[in-house]
Amino acid sequence: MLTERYRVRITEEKLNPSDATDFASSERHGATVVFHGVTRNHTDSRKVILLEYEAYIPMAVKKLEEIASEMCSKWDVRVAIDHRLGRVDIGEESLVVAVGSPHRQAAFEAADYSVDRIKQTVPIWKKEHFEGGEIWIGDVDGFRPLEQKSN
Amino acid sequence: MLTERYRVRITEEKLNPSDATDFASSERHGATVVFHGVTRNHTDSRKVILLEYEAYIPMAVKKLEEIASEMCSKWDVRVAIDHRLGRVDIGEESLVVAVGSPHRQAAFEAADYSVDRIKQTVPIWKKEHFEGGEIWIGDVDGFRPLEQKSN
Amino acid sequence: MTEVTVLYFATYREQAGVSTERMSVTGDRVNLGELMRKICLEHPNITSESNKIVAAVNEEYQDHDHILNNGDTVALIPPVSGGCQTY
Amino acid sequence: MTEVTVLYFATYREQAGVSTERMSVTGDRVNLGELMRKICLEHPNITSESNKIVAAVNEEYQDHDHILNNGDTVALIPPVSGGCQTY
Repeated sequence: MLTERYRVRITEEKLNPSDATDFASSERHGATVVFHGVTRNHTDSRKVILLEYEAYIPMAVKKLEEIASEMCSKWDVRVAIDHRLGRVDIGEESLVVAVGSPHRQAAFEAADYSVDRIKQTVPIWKKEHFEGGEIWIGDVDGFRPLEQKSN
Repeated sequence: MLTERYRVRITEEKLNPSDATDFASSERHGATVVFHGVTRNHTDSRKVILLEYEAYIPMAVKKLEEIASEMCSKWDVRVAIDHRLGRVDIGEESLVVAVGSPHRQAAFEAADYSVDRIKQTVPIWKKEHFEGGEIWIGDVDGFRPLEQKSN
Repeated sequence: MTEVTVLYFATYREQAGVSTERMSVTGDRVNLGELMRKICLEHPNITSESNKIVAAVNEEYQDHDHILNNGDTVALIPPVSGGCQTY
Repeated sequence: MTEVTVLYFATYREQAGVSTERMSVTGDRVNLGELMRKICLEHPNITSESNKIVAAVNEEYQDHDHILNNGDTVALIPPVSGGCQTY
């Protein structure tokens, strides 16, 4: 049963938020919160052209599953997490997290939490292509790989 | 310009979350948070058959616009709020709030806030049809009509 | 003499058995509270005490000491419950 | 003699100029830290200090005192940045 309460996907295809929303929903639920992480046209004052995502795929899937499983044990939720790889243009989604729950507060909390956790442990990287260059973005402070080793 | 940052709709049609999401998005945005309020098959131990929504439509539109405008003044967001009226079956949406922002925390906070505010001031009511009866649901404690009169 | 349109919604609509009606109150500076008392007398099935009823005048919530004008639209507003089932 | 497969991603892949390679370290109980030192010697374009590199062994993050086994897959993991642009 536990494994049916979440699903994670890593794909080069455009993400489909309504598919994730459908997975997260249930007749028991009164609320679904869907987070869309989208390529933005700027970072501080840099003009962004596109983002390019790369992953250590099998480990990224494993870490996303750990996060989804953790969400399901902390809250009464169903969870779908989809992450896109490759080139993601301005306005397109790189991440969709759909969280359904009987109660809206659980859905909000779990969705917010998932985005934090993804930035802490999941081996996915992005290269920002901006006007005048490109750079790998890494959040040295946010990266907390060993915090959850015991899972 | 301000009026283009939000839109509200009250309708008897099925809600279309991706349309609301599109309205809330912008090339400047890195995040969109979409809240779906859905008819659930139970309230405590009552088995719910369907919900039926009624509104004082012109005043409800005005109050929703006040809430959306308030969100836009508190956070750097774009907002779409859609509320459905009439019969809403189990699993169908009665409310969709889409909030786009350059920053995800603003999007989460504003979305969460909007649902609280809708329950405080917007003249929309639901009748719950459950096995064995029907009842108008009203949140006497949450209802705060005069709090925001000065707007 | 102050004449207003009264709107009833949800519980109040079912209890009053009417969704809209014209109503007149004698007097020059009639306030919202007086109108509510009259409504409760005319619609004894309304179970709320008149001084507890929340009302809007011309689509804006008002206190019971708000003075009514001829032609105002007054709506009786039960506790609201839009949004979603869950808190 | 411990032989492992090494995977490079993102910055490390570009700095090393290779995405995967086999690597052997002499000795019986070789730990992850020793492998990182060897990698940094062989790939001087890697700008991180070897003791600061985060690595995973068989898809699980490990400390540098973790002992390697023959056939392990070791991945050098730059600070991650999945999800979205915004914090």
